[in-house]
Amino acid sequence: MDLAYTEEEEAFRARLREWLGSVLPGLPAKPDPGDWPGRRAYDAGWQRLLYDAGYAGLHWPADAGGRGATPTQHLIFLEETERAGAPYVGANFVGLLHAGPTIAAEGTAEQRARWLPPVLRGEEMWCQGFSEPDAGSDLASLRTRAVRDGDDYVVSGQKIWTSHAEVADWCELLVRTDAQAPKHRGISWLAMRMDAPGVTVRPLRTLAGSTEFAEMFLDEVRVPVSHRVGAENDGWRVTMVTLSFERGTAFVGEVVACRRTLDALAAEARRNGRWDDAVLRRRLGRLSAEFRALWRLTQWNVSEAQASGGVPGIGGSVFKLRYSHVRQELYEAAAEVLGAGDALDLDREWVLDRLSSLSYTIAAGTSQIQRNIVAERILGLPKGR
Amino acid sequence: MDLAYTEEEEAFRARLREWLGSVLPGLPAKPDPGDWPGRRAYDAGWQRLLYDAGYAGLHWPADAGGRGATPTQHLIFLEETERAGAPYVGANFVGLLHAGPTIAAEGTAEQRARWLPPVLRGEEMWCQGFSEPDAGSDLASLRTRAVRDGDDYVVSGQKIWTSHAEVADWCELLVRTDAQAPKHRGISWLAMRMDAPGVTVRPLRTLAGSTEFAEMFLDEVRVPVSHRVGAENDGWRVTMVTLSFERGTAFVGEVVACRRTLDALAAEARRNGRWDDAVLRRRLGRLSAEFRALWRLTQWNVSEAQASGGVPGIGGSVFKLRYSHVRQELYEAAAEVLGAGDALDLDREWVLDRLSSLSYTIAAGTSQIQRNIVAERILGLPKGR
Amino acid sequence: MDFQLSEDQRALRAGIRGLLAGRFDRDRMRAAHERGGGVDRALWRELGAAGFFALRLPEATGGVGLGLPESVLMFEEVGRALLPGPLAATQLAAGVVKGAAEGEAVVALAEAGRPVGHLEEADALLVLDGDRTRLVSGGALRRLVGEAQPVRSLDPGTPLWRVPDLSAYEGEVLPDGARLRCEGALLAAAEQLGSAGRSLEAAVQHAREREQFGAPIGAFQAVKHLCAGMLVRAEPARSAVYAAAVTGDPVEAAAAKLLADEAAVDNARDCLQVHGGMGFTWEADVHLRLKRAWLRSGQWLTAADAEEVLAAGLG
Amino acid sequence: MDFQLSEDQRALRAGIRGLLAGRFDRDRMRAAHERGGGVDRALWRELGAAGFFALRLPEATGGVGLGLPESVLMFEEVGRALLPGPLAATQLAAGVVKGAAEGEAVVALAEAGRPVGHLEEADALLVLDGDRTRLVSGGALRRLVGEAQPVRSLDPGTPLWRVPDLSAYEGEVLPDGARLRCEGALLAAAEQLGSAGRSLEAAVQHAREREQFGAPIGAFQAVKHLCAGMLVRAEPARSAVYAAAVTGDPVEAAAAKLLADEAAVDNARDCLQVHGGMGFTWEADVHLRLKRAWLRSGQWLTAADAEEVLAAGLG
Repeated sequence: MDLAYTEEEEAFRARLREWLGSVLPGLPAKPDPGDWPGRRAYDAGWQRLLYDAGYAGLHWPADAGGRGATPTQHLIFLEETERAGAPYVGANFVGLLHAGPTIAAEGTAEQRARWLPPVLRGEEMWCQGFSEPDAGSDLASLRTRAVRDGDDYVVSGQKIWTSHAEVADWCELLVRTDAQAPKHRGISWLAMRMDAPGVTVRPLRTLAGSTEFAEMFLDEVRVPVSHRVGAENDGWRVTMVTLSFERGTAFVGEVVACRRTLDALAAEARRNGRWDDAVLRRRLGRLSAEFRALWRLTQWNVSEAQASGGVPGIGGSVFKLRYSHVRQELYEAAAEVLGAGDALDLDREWVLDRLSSLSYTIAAGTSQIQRNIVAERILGLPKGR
Repeated sequence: MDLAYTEEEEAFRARLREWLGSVLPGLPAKPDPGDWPGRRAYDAGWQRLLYDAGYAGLHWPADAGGRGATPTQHLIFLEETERAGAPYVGANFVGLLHAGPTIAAEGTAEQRARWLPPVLRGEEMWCQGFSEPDAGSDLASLRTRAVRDGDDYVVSGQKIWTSHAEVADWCELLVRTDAQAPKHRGISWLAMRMDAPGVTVRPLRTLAGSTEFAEMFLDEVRVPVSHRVGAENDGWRVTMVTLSFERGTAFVGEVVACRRTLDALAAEARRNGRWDDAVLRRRLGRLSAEFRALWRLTQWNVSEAQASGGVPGIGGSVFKLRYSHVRQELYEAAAEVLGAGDALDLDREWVLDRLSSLSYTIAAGTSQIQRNIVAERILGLPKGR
Repeated sequence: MDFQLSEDQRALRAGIRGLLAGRFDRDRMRAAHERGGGVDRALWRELGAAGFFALRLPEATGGVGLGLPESVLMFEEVGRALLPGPLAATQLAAGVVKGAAEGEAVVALAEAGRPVGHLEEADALLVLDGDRTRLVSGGALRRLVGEAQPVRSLDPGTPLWRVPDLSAYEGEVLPDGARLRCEGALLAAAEQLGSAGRSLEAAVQHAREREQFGAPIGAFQAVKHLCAGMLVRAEPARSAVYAAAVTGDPVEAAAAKLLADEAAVDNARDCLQVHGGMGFTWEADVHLRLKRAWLRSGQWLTAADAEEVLAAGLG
Repeated sequence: MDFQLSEDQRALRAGIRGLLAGRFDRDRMRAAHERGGGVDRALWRELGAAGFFALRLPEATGGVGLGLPESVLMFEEVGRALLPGPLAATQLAAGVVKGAAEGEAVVALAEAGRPVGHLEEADALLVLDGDRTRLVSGGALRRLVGEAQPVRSLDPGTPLWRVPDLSAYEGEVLPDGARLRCEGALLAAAEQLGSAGRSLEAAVQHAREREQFGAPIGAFQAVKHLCAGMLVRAEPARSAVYAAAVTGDPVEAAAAKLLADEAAVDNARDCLQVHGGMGFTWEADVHLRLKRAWLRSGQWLTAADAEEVLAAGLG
């Protein structure tokens, strides 16, 4: 157990800090959330800067054009970029963190050459077409079907919770290619052009009033068979491969941000006098313990991934269960700090975050599903009931 | 909605108060918890006093020797006896509240004449032989078997959580009389003499260090067939009948006691200075809301039972779920009031209660089972999983 | 003792439920929230005509002559229907503010340090400011409105304004401020109760219908127990609210508000969780209930204040 | 950064676990608790011989020369085994109190306003009294013992005495009181962690084996999710404890104590719930863990104090 970073790691951090210090002041103003072309351009520009500085695809294997960084370096990268207030991965998210790694692991040489470099350079954006309204938590019960027609699949169905669909060039799509097979065995992974005829994107408004997500309607969209990654009907396994890139780093930036928010809440409470309320003050103290522990658990998971070579970690479920809950608690405490008045003002900091936080126990596997995973796969309790 | 009591109810209360005031000062000293014969004599004496004053079997139907009181009168009786510090029902519990009502409802005229009067007069005590170690929450999977041999059943098996087994004369026993039938259909209800050969009672020590409960081992105990109440293999239904006597009054005394405890906790906190701790003070305030609501919910359930004629109320599950949890909270708060030092002293008030409270979410149907009942029988969610 | 609803009370409840079903069904509820939750004056008048605001005024003065228990039953229904508007303040001001009893006037609630809902539409303002409870109207109200700043409201059903220091605005001081606060808290609690009940029903309905992994999700214990927990929250709160309405006791009212706030907020959150991703969409109604429940939790009597009131009553 | 245990650390942990399995198996653990939890001097000496108490003393002075992280790993194991005795105070006093390092002496912990565990067996007393941390022994200790009153202890593993005002008993003042308190809290947290882990294992084992309604109870989501919750409590606590041991930071130690206390107490309660009625018996071990967890929660640093320390570190 050694929580100190190695000289090499500290050197990596120092170089990164220096670079961030040099490049961030020159960034253009952040675009408005509703300005999709502006957001794409902004995210693309940032990715290009990362690429030019050698930080693009930091955690990708070198043979896929990445830097082959260790999980710890990746943790440092995420920590420092968050601390410095650098742009988020934004529209590059799916390309860099899901579709890209999948193609790197399972694609043919041609597929890798075609799709990976534009992702790293910020030239092509991807979105994800996995979730379906009727499938919900039972993702593998997806019904979007792909029927072979010559060299194409003809795809029809409906997807939901697709981020950045408005500006993506490609969509990593899960489709059912064998309706007779058991549900996990009849799925294929396709790369679909978002400008293909038959693709309709409709913004999906969340309870926070934003349209970060979209629904996607597919009406006889033709996707070349050559755009399938992996074997036909092997898409479920192909997709699971992506998870092996999860090296405990998924929430690094968020935990850093939460700790900063907690400090800001304490400062605000001291300012507006609510710090004198022992109930609130101790509640903030408790949250500090939680986020300190979550930061250490992150380091633990990263360290475990580094030691084991990045094998898929179901330990992520333990982290997510606690984190989702504590982050919701954070914004409940924020409402207390703001008081009964300001907590109702959407223009006050933290109020929209409180609304967004309601999704944490649902998105990417509800807490109920996560508890099943923890109980069955980690604790070895029998499946069932 | 009228929470005022009627003139008749108030008159009932006044008479009861007067009687309690006249009789309680003359009671003998409470026996030591370990002195079983003393406890039996004490409880029998109290029951005899009730009998002579006309309060025995208050809620029993008149044709069973009871007073046919309304649920509201029963509530008043329980409230006033608790307030006055009168003895608990003690060793008369099973006779008055389970076995007796079952015999009253399902027994033959001879069985009623044989068993009910001695219960009302405090002359015979009953205990309950339902639970089994291997059955647990799945009560109907009980395995104690009764084999017919002439005019007797020969009973062998093991029972657990039997209160007052040391001093009981009779045991209401559930046994399996048909091993082939579905589990609820092969059970019979027997009245077993506790001094019958083959009955062995062993005290069961709880985590509170007390031996309120016992295990009971049955080794070829002969029980006359004439001691079966209801038809053979109809014991499950016969037993469920007892529940129809539950008219929302089960926890009246306990809720009154909890409110008194809460007041005492506040007084102690004011005395020892912990009242200045806003976290603790507000916690006690919240508990006050909880117990006030539980008292009102009790009145609601009683009122409902009175209006509907005492049909079995699954509303009791809602009450029990909340009450179990809140009563545990009460003793956690008590530990805070006592402080890190005194909360470790078994001779301090509330410390043993804290230990006993750990059973509330388990005994008489775990909270998990109760939630199933609420979800399936009240909310109509599908059985299953 | 009879805690059952009387025939008249049941009829009253059926009446308001029927009125709301006809005049404020889901489509109208959604439309009201999409346009920012302003008061629908026509519906307000209809409620007035049905006796909603005059419910507790003596019959001699044109009121319905009923009591707080009946008010609480009515407010539970408007809470269930998610009707926007300062209903509690207006009912409390009926008989004092001209037109309030008839549904001609809208009386909004203003509390120190909090934004005011429906300010621009208000014909009068019930101001709770320290221990002085007063009605601000006419010129003072116009002056106050002129100095108020609109707030981008968390609750799409309640337009909010940030107002300057309330102490600068005089008005008719009401003699029974403590009673008004207690009753306001109780009526708000009743609305919370209605909301909590509706969230439970919506969750149960969804759990019965939505299939995942080859079964209705309500067949899974995790979902089943969430729903059971919602009922276990709502029922004690209901007993507390009804009882406080009968006794009018301020400590009981504090208990009622505390438990009803919690039931409304937590039931909405659990309802959202049962709905999964769909619960997170704007299309689902549950967020509207959650936001209103948050709003009402901060009105009349907060949890912290209620706990202190209850603690003071102990020992 | 490497948060993994080193080979040496794993070996150390395996060593103490093996020692405890051989010398303090379940039968001996139960026997120790049945006789009131006094310190087993022979086992205490064996621990001493194995380097348990001298673990962090420099090798030059006969110690093992290891650090707080290794101590924490060892304490997690004694916590898991539910070994009675003032282990933390004795290790902290090693090198100061004669014989403590070797397991010849027992050093008990005395905190103002709380009963003292193992007082009668103590060769010295580590007194935390306001800001003065000192060692009381010899005549002063005998005088204190003479005036102490036995308490009927909630924890069958820890005999307790009520003591008079500690300020009346002088002793050797230790210069690094703040460090000792921080480390004591951390070692207690490590014991809590071991207890939390053991409760989880016991619950999972029972859930796998116990059948109800035709299936192992662990197949039901209600039980499954209780168990999952226990792991979700234990793992962040573990990270916090290990990290605080590495950094020695007092605010991190406060976080570790807070979370580990909670994990030990709540996991014991959930373990009891999973065991149902059998968990409520004296025969089951879980109540022993719960009672010890309650005891330790009140030692070194309480939740209220930890939360204040953490709050003070914010902003």
